[in-house]
Amino acid sequence: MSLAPSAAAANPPANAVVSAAAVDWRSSPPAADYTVDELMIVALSECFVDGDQACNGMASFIPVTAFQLALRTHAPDLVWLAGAVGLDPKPDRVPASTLEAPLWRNSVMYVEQYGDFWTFALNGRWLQKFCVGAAQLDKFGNGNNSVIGADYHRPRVRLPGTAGLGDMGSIGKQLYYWNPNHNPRAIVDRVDFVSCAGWLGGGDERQALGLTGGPELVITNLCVMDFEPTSRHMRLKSLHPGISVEQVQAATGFEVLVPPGAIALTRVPTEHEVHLIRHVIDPDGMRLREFGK
Amino acid sequence: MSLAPSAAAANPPANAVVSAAAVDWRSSPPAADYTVDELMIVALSECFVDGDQACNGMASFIPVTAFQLALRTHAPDLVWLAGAVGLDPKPDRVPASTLEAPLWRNSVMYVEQYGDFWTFALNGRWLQKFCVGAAQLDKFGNGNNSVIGADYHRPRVRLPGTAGLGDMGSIGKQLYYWNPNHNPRAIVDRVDFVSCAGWLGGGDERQALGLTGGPELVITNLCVMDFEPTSRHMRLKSLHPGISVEQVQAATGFEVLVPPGAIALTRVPTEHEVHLIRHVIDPDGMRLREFGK
Amino acid sequence: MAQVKLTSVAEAMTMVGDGDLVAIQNMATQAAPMGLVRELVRQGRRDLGVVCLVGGIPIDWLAAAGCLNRLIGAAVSMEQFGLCQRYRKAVEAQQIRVEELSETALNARLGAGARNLPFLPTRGLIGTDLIAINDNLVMLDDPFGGPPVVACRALVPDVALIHCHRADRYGNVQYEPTALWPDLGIMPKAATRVIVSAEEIVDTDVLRRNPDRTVLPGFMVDAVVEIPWGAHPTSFNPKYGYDTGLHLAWTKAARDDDATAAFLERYVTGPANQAEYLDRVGGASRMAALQRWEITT
Amino acid sequence: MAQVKLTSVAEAMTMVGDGDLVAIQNMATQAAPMGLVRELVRQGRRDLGVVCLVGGIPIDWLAAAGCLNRLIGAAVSMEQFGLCQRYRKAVEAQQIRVEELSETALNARLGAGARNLPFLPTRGLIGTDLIAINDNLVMLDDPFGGPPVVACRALVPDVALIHCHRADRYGNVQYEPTALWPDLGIMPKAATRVIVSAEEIVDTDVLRRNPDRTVLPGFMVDAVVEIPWGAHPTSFNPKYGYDTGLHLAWTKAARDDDATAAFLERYVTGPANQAEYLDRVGGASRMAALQRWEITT
Repeated sequence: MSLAPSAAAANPPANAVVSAAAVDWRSSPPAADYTVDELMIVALSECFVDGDQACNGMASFIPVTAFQLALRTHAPDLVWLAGAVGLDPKPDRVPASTLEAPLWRNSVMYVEQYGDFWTFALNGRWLQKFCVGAAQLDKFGNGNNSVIGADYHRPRVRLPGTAGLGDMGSIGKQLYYWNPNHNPRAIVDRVDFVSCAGWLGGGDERQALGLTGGPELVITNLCVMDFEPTSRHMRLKSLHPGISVEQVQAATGFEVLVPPGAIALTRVPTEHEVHLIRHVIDPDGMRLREFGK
Repeated sequence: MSLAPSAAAANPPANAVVSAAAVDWRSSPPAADYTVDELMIVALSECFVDGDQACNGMASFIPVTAFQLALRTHAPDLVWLAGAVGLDPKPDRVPASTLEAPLWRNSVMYVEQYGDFWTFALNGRWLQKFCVGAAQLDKFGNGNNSVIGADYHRPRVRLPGTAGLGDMGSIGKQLYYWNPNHNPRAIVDRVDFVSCAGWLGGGDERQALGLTGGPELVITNLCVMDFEPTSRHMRLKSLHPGISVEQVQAATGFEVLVPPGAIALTRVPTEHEVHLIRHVIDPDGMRLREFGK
Repeated sequence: MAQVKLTSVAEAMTMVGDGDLVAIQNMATQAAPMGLVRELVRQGRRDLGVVCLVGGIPIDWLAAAGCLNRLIGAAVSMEQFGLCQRYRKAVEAQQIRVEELSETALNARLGAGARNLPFLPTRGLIGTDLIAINDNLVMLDDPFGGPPVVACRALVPDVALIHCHRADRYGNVQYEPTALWPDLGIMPKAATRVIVSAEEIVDTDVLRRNPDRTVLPGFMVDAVVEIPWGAHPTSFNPKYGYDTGLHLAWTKAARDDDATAAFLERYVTGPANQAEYLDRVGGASRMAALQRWEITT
Repeated sequence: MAQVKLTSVAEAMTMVGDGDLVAIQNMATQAAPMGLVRELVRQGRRDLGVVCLVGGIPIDWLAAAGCLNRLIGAAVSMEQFGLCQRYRKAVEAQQIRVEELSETALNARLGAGARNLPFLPTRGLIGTDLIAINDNLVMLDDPFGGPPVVACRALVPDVALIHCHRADRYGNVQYEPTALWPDLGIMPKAATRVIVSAEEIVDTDVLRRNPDRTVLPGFMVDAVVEIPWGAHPTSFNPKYGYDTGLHLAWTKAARDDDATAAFLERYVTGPANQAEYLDRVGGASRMAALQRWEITT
């Protein structure tokens, strides 16, 4: 038995791997052959920074690839809770499911869901950003995964259900919507049913209910949109290279706000980012499943 | 890999040990040299039967010895949650603490307290009997472990605090009080402060608050008492051999109800029970600590 | 230490009656008590309600077999294998009524049921349309003057169906280290009866080696049965992965009424026992592949 | 993966300010973060509040050193070593104000604090005198028409002090299989800051071997320090038992003001670090005896 300090306490090591990755990321030139999945992943990745905790749910290839990209580039201290279960996992590669055990291989902690995960999520200090995939999303950032049709009890289409979105929209999270198939049936004037609270009816309606947080960005295969701070109406933030304002409008079920002046272009992935996505993080191309491939 | 049933599933064995113990227990004659600690343990043991779940808290040598005696005699299927932590433990002997790990050695389950133990206790189907040690106990079976004195905020004596009793008294449990030092300062007319709800002011007052369960028995070094069903006033049930009604009255801070006719005698431990207590369950005599020894 | 709860699957499932509200462990493609669910279908239960966190293929099979008339849950999805089409059609035909809850609201309803509290609060769901359509949720002011909460009424399922890695004959239930979802963490504690299938029945002394892995005490459990590979075709980490092939075969069959009936006959009602079922889904060699988490179509 | 939280005990305890409400892990003679508590006394903190489930010797030392003016908890007791006499005298002299809660009420207050809910309900305490004297408890009708509950107001301690078996430098905290009390299960999650002492700081890869034993994620933890035998003289199962001799020496000293001062000087404020403290309480040979759970007076 020893009364002396352990080696791990005495010798905090430099984190050499992280430093090397950071250098590569900063100096790498824009990629010539990136694809839109990679562009969306890079855009989402930029939203997650050191000090954040990120988690993901089902069928979330773009978020889990984005988190791993952030960890390998600008946000080495990002905390990732894979599948809302595995803390800081080391998966071999993005697997065929983002809610099965291969994603959270080699975790530091298995977070029990009922008591622990939801305590962390409700607390308000952790997991303050959440990525949302919704079947319907409206101009005020409300999400719908419940029903299509006017009557909840007589749905035209039964969607999967709100799962954790019905919580995440109401408990102060910054919401990041992603949609790889920007079309007027998915991005609509008003959702048929609010199963994830966004800016509700716009303006200060969300705030009046005592809710903090709210929708921040919408990242699609055409553009990035945010919400105008007063009206809380969806607004074009940047166009993906090669996409026009008209294409965005035609693919949207309402008139998107367009800020005056030149519209920014979404940043193109660097060669290093493309390399990481294609060859290190998701060599099997699971992210393409979100595009129906 | 096998697709066949496991041996444990295919061959449920007879429980030979339990059967042997049951035979000894039934045929053993009354012991000539029992002591009052053993008498109290046997009396408490009889309250716990097959199908019950029992748990214990701090400084509970008489309950933990009683549970183990029941398990080895009339109640082989009793479930014991040692220290409200360890399910069906196999301690070597009663240790110096009834809330430290030696008591729950070799358990089947470690029950997590916050979520699991209190869920089991609150549910209403399990752990329906609870042994209470209280600094003060009154004629309606209310317990006090909080303060002595008229003003909670200016106590004459600060007692340890209610701990789990403030719950167990209110959530439908049958309460079994034990006290190895029956005296008029401990068994009083009215407790200074109700930190464990008994029959409250007597009569149907407890029921009127929507509470089920309530105090069942009081087992002391002089006698066993129950509560008269209408008034809920404490009542003599049996005298320990050699103790008179007058001795009980003199040791009690109010007039104990005495049923008409001959008073029953508390059953004397058998030789087998004394053997189990002295030589198998508690060979170090930890139970005597409750008597200041 | 306790009563013997070990029995056969056929006997165990007679504890479920027509009309019962049945809580089913299952997270999309994970950890469903499929052996128990198939027996429910074989025994022809009707008018069942289901409680699930995120229900997958067991919900779709029960819907396809006409066993269900209501569901309380947070979602129904087979993740990569898409929506549960037979369930969806039955809901759209108003044959199944859905009480859709967020995860914290479902947890609160079950937590209140487990703890004999009339309700538990959440701050989820505020602002959504899910409160107004549900009599089991109501806004409640904070008695201390803080923000209001959503009170979620206690939910007590009639029975919970659980699958585990090992159990003893007294119903003590052990789980290997892996994800622990609320459908194991709280659902069985809320239910009036609990039926458990185990990959393996072991002697109690085996459980004593890892008391921290025991997740349900025997006194909560009414029946325990041994069903090796009992979660197939869902995954049961760390022992085995989900069966991609059988999920795909089902999603294909589910498009068509006749193919659905044939599938149910072949895989659900036809096999007389678990051994026959395992033969029909590929036997020991396929189980070995799933044990290696191979994605086999 | 996260920020480095490893620091010295002296630096860590500067995160606790005079007047703070400090949640302290401790169940009678078990599992108290004694190395952190002694540093609080050495640094001369004043007007502290304590939150504890069942506080033992750390409460008595803090009371004896004049650090406390309030306590929120279910009980204060050293079990076989009796009541905490210095704490008791301070309460009777009205120097420490006590908010006494049942275990479910304390759990509800902390649970609400952890989950950012204004309150959580319990059905404990009904009928006792503990409700009327406490502004943080109020009877509340069930909005669904069932029985009333006791609403327990959210409690957010300023800081929680925790001891664990091992941690990494990022503050990921692991616990060996043993009793898991609410002061670890919920208390640190409710607190604004969390300071952890660990028997041993290990590489993160050591934690990955048993992810099911990690009880607090690093992102919840503000500082982690290595203090071997850091729970002494309380027990820290399975590594070591409580120190009967030091508990008895304390209960004897606590009867007398001078003896109390001498005891605090010798064991609490005097030793400059954990190594000196361990020397004074018997060094390696005594720790070896405690490791065997020997009862050594």
